[in-house]
Amino acid sequence: METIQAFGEHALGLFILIGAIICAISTFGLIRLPDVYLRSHAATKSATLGVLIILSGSFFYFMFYLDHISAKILLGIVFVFLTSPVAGHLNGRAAYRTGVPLWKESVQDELKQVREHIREDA
Amino acid sequence: MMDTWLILSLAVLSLSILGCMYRLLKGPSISDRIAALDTIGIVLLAMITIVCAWLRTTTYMDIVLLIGILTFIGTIAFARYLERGEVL
Amino acid sequence: MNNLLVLPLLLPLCTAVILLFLKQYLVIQRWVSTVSVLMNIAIAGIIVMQVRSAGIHVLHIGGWMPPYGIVFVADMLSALLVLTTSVVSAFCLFFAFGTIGVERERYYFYPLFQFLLVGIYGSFLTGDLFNLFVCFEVMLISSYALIVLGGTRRQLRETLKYMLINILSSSLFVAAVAYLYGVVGTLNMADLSLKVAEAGQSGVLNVIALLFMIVFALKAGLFLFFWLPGSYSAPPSAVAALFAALLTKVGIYALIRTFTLIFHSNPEVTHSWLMGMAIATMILGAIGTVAYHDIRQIINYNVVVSVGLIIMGLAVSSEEGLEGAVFYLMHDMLAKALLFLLGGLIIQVAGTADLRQMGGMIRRYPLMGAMVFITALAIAGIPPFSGFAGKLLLIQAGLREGYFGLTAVALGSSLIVLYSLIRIFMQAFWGEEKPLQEQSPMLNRKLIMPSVGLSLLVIGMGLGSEAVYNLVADAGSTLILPMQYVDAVLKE
Amino acid sequence: MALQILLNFILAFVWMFLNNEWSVVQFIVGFLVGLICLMLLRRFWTYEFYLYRVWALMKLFLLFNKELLHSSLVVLKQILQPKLAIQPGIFAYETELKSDWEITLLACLICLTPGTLTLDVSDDNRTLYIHAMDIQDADLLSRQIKCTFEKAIMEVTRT
Amino acid sequence: MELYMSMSVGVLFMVGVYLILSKSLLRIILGTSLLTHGVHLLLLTMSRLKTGAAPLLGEGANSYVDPLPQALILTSIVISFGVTSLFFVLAYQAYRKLGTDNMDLLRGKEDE
Amino acid sequence: MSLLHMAILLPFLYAAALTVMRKPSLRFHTGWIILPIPVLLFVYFISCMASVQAGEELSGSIPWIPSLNIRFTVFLDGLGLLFSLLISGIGSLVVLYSIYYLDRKKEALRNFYVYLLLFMGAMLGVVLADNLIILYGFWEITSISSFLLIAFWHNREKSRYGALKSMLITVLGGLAMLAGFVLFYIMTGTFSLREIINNAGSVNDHTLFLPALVLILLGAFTKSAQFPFHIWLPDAMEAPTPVSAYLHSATMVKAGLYLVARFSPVFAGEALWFWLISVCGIVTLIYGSFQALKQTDLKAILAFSTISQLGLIMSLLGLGSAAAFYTDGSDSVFYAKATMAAIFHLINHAVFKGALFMVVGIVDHETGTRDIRKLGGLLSIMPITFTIAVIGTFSMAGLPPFNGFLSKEMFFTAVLGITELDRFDSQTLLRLFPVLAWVASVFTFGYSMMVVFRTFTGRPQFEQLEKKPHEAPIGLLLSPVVLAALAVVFGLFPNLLSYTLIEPAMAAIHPALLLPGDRFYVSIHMWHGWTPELFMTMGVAVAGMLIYKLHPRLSVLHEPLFRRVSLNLTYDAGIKLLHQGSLRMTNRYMTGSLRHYVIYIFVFLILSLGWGLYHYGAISVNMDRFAPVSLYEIVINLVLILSVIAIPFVNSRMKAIILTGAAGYMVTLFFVIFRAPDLALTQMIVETVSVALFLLCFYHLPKLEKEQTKPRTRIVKLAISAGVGVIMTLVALSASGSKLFESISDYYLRNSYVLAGGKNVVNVILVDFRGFDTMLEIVVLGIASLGVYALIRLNLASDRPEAVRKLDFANRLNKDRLPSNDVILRTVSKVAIFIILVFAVYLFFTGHHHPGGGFIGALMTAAALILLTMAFGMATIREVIPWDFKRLTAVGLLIAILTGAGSFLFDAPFLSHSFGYFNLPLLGKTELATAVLFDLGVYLTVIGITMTIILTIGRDK
Ligand code: NA
Ligand code: NA
Repeated sequence: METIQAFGEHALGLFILIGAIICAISTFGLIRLPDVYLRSHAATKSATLGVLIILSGSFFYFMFYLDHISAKILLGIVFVFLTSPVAGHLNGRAAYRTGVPLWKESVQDELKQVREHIREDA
Repeated sequence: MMDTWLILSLAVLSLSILGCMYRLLKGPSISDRIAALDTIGIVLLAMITIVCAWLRTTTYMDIVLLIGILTFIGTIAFARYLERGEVL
Repeated sequence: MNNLLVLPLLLPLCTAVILLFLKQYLVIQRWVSTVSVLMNIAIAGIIVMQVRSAGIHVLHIGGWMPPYGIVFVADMLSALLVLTTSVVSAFCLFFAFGTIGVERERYYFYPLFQFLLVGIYGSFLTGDLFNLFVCFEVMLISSYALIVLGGTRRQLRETLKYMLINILSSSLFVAAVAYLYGVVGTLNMADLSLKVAEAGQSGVLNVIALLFMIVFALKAGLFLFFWLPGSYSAPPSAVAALFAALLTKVGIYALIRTFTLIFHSNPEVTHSWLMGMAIATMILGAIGTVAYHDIRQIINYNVVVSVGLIIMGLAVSSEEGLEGAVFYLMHDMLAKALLFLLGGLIIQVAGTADLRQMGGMIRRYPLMGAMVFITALAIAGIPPFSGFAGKLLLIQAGLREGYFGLTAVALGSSLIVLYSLIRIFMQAFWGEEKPLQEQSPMLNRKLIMPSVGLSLLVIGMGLGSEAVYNLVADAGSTLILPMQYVDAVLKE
Repeated sequence: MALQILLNFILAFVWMFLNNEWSVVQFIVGFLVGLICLMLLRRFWTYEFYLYRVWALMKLFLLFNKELLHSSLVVLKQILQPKLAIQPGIFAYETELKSDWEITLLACLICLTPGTLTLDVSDDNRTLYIHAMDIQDADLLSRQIKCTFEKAIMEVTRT
Repeated sequence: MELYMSMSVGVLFMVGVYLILSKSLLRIILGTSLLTHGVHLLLLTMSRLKTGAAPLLGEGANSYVDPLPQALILTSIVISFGVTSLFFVLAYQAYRKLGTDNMDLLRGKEDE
Repeated sequence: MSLLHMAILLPFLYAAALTVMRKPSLRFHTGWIILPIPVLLFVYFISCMASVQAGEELSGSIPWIPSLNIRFTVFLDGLGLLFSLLISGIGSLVVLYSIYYLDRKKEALRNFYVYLLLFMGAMLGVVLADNLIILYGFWEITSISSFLLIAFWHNREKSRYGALKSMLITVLGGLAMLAGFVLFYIMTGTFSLREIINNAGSVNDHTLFLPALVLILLGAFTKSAQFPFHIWLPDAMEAPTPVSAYLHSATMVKAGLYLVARFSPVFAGEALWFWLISVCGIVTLIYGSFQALKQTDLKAILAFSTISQLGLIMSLLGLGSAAAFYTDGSDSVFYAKATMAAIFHLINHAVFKGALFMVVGIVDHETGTRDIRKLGGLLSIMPITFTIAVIGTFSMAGLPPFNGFLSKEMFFTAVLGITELDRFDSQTLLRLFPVLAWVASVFTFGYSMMVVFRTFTGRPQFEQLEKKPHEAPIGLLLSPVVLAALAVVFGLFPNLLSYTLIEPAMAAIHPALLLPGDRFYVSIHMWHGWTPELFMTMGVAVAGMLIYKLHPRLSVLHEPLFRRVSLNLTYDAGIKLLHQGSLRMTNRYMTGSLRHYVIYIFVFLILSLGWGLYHYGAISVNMDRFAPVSLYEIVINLVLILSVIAIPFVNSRMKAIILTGAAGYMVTLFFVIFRAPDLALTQMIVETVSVALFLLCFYHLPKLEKEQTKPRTRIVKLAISAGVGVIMTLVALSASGSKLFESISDYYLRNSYVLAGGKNVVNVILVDFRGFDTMLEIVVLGIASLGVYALIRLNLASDRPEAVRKLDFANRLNKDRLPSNDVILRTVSKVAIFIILVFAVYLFFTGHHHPGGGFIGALMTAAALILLTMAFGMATIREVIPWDFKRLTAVGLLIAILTGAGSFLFDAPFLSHSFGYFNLPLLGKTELATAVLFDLGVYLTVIGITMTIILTIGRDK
């Protein structure tokens, strides 16, 4: 029983560490990638994944080892799930609308013509 | 032994906050900074969760949710301000 | 337990909140404000009478015994200042009715006015050091709002400076409270007094005392008065009068309170600093009063001079000196309010604040001229007006304790003050008549009545100095023996 | 559907009332009892049993998790590669989804999966403009989305 | 720990003051907020640091940290928040109307 | 209240009545209703004469501030009577004269008489007061009424100048005198003149005695226009002539003499007293008489003549004080004769100078000029005036048979006598007295002749005059005639005054020389035989005539005495310096620059605290009780320090704000580490909101410029900030190292649950133990929101800004402003809002036992509302929540206040809370506490405030 418990703890610890590492890698992307849209991919979403992993790891740790079902962590997970895409969407849109250019090696931009079209109409 | 994992994770997360700080300060566009800020918020949220596990208390769990909410609202506000020049 | 003590604060607080509901009903706002200030005079009067007959009164707010809860304490000093404040505020309010303008009225002038009073009364009555900070903040933030209300360029500019300096001093205040708490572990002023005395006010406690001195000196305009002349010339005169009469006085009160109650064991340190600052204040203030042709500047520097004069009494720290300080403090609240109201009237009538562009107003406004003249005499301490007894006590104290230089400066500054104010009278009221903005032969009675009332008070307080002095002597004897205060608060 | 859920809740309360015991355990028991009753009589209702929807939702969730994991790995790999071998770009994606909830769900899922980001939505809610990290073949991407997310969403929201 | 905290407080004060001595209103305001942080940390330092659990009696700890400074800091935070908001808005209006954020240009002699 | 009080107060009351009265009708001259007052007073004082002569003393007392030993005590002795008669007598004549002098149609008569009455009452007060403070008070009022009277024609620049000058100098003296009085009070414990005099000699060895003497003399000298304080008197001649006659020759200027006489019993016998008075008097005498010779304006001549005569009397008083050097009766009496001369001349001077002023007034009135170069030959037209002038001037010159002759003779006797004084080594100096006295008398003779002969004889030059001269009307002549007659009468029958006035006055000045019940036997005679004095007088006449004759040719008389430095120039330069110097000095440090002010403040802080730390050896760092440190704490510390230090170096606005925010979040981390969850929560929200507000308010500011500062400035900045940092650190270390007492906080930990029913001690302190702080704290927030609202909404139109900067950030970046489809945001918000709201309510309710509470709950609620507004727009929020958030603030405040005031109903102290456990349906055993109600108030208030601020800022476009 104790071995299982110890193993479980190690597993959870590793799980959490993996989450942290995913976060770290995404941050690396945040530094490395060339334009704001790409960075957005890396950062926001990959980080989200990492954080979700960490949160669930902690949740299970609390549940199994501290005998506490933390509704707040669950709520946190739901909230992050719910909100981070919206944040990413709005930020990307704002970037695009304020004229932040795409990376020079981007291959296509179908939004550009549409917006110009709308502008002419307006 | 759990503590070792947790502290290790904390260290890794601190590194990623540093990375975000770099982007935050560097820019160049405001959207970049907003993205970085958003990421910082989320990583911070994770860190506090880990701290809670480490201290074996749920006292600071409220902060986790709080950071989530603030990050969300903050990002939206900045994005809207950027796009329209006004928030409300 | 005596809930009466919280009423001076509670009444304006409730009034302010009620006024918030009456945004559009200006007439009702005025009436409610009037009733409130009048009631507060009555309450303050009752408090003074009770303190006179039964000694120091204490209220344990929330029923928590000191030093754990917050207490309100009315000794004679507090009671008198509350009374004077209530009177002065009433006159400033009446003056505001006629001058402040519908726009400002609609944008919460009256609630802000009442909130300011909340802070002031709280500062006078609280017996808890941190609560004093909170009350200060209530007062300050109301003053920020009042000073900038209207949003003219001058107001914006000066409020920036005023606010910044006050934010600085508030930070230092909290820092000082922190230090003191770190050393003695309590916040109740009576308890602090006991513990500081027990520790012999040595070492770091003296440094903390100096920090408190700086904090309150900033608020009082003692030596560190640089913010004052600019700020007080920005708002409309009803507000400026309120500020001049009350705000610096709260700082002075805090100085008196802390240095007679908490840091009194080592007077040669703190009090010699205070004395130096008082001298510098009087000299610099007096110089300022004659430097400008702008009425506002002249009267602003007059505020500065009187701060030095009052602190002189504290610095001498004999019973006579403290009595003088308290007496002059009360006088100064009335007289400065009057001076600022009159200054406001002059500026309004002349359409300028520049003395060089005024003249001959005595023909149309003889009553105003007479009041300006009387105010000048009262402020310079000429008998039989209100300033005299206080000044006499201060001089007596200074000479008796052997501070001849200090006394000479005090006397010299009062000559310069007289000169500066008489200059206003001469240049504005005498000489060739110059074009006025207001062409009405008699000023609106609404405008002039508050000044008349205050003038009568200034005269009355002078003639009735004996009655006032009896109260002041009570205050002085409590201040010189802080154990009375401590016993009243801590022993129940 | 909402009616079914509501009824299920009412049944749970009735159960507690009958047992005269107000506790979480009794509530869960009551809820399950009601659920079973509803399931048994599911043909009685004009539209389908709500558990189907719940099941579809679960499927969507699993699908999403799979995609999330998969594309995360892809993106992480890209980041860690010494040389960036990507061709980013924006493409328009026509959706058949109609309601606000559907569109939002789709957009969020697209956002959440690394590699794609909903940049804008057209005013008529029919076109999503998606920024993709690697846009070798825009049509292929569109088809992928259509087959995975859009289908799963439709299973949840439509009969 | 008190040593390090005191040093942090000192640094906060130092930089705060340095910023307040700037010309730009923005720097000045940032300076005040650093000062406020410094003061709050100071208050915290003056309580007995880390001598027990958080002052939540439900946790059932043996000893708790001094709750009073926390309450004071909280009050102070809230108050500075109010003051700061007003100050921001004031600065914003001042800039709009006066056309500069350079405090050296706002000496007030120009329109007298 | 005695009759004496009545006498003093009567003029004041009358003046007050006059002020309040309707404007007196123009049909008769206001003077007529004034005249009865001085006459009545005169009669009253005459009636007192007999009893005073008999050695009785009238007195009375009214308490004013008895606790400070200030009683309105008055007494009438010989000296007082003498002055009272002068005041009321000359006063009557002056009022009579003024009725004809001042035009009832053109002048502001009411003001004139009010001032005159004020003066009269005050002057009576001065000479009758027993209490020094009362004396001082009346003294100042005489200065003030003199100020008002001099500037009666305030349109004239010179009137105002003269008025101000006289007031400054006399008030300066008054203040010195006050200080002297207070010194006496400190020495003797009384303000009563009579007590001080009765105990004369008891304090002579006191260190304060001589300072008091000098200070009191300063008062006397300024008032009596003694050199070098005389400069105000000539300028005071801008006053209407009746005023000059009354105040500036007969009465007010003699107040100084009165003071010296009054204090003689106390100070006589002090060498300093003798020398100061005698020398100052004699210098003034000769200086004044010489200056008088140089004047061309009749009034100016009289002014300098007055100065010199005042000097004469002053020196006589000084010489008379020599009597106190001797205990032996005969020697004493010998020197006391000088005092007798002083008193006699004081009366005489009042009489003839009064007459002369009136004459000059008549000349001025009738010819329109007072310039003797334009006058001449008026004798034929104005014979009566001429006669009066002759009597006056001859009396002034000391010619028999007029009263001036007698007192001048007595003066010579005194100066000759003083040479015999053997008390001092400086015999030479004493021998100078007769010489100077004789020279001055020569000058006096000279200008006296000028006054009368230059005006009335010689070649008439009427064509140079503004109007055609006539003899004055009888009314105008009445008063001078009376005075001239008195000059003759007193000359012929001087002993009329001896018994009635001079003896009692001398008794008051030299009480020590008299045995009880005794009196001075004063007898003044015209003929003493061929004495040295007589020869001196003859010499004066000869030399004086010579001067008069040679006057036009004596060039020295037409040059300024000192070309470069004159006292007037000094005064003017002084005033100018006062203004310019103070302006320059004040402008130097009051720069209006916030930075400078802050520098002053911090330099002061560094100096004083640094001094304190050093001086008290307060730097005692006791690290024993410090908490242990762990690595991660050091890391956080480092991060905090680094991010803070970086702020001044960045030159982008954004970076600076972000770094500051980072510092704030580090502080939050500290709160977590140091077990302060509530603080962490609050700081987190507040920091976020602050950063957001920062960005919102500062985004439109111009690019943060690199501060262009000179290296010197930077070093100063650095030094100051480093100083502050070091000081704050040192104090913190010594404070935490020297904890002297246990903190009171154990009480809260022990009682929070037991007495206040809450487990979150911080929250319990906030809502209960120190709930009052919290109540005021939300008041602060409420005011802030009002302030923000008013600041943004109220812009008085009178102040149109020229440099309004548009918030055109959006235009700058997003030119198209195309509509956007917010479907995603809206849909998600529908869920998120409710999650946040529920969380907010949870935080609110859990606050009493767990981290949270009204403030945090409210901020969360506001966050939800903001999200709502952002997603769905202003219109929606107005629809969803139709109330005014400012009202919500008010409601919240009201709830908090009423919860507190509710304890009034139970007769408990304000803000007393109670709590209890109740069995509620569904919820079971539940704790209900009024503290929660209070917290609800906080909650609502904070929502209202936050929303007000945010919506106000948000709508400001
Ligand atoms: Na003028
Ligand atoms: Na003028």
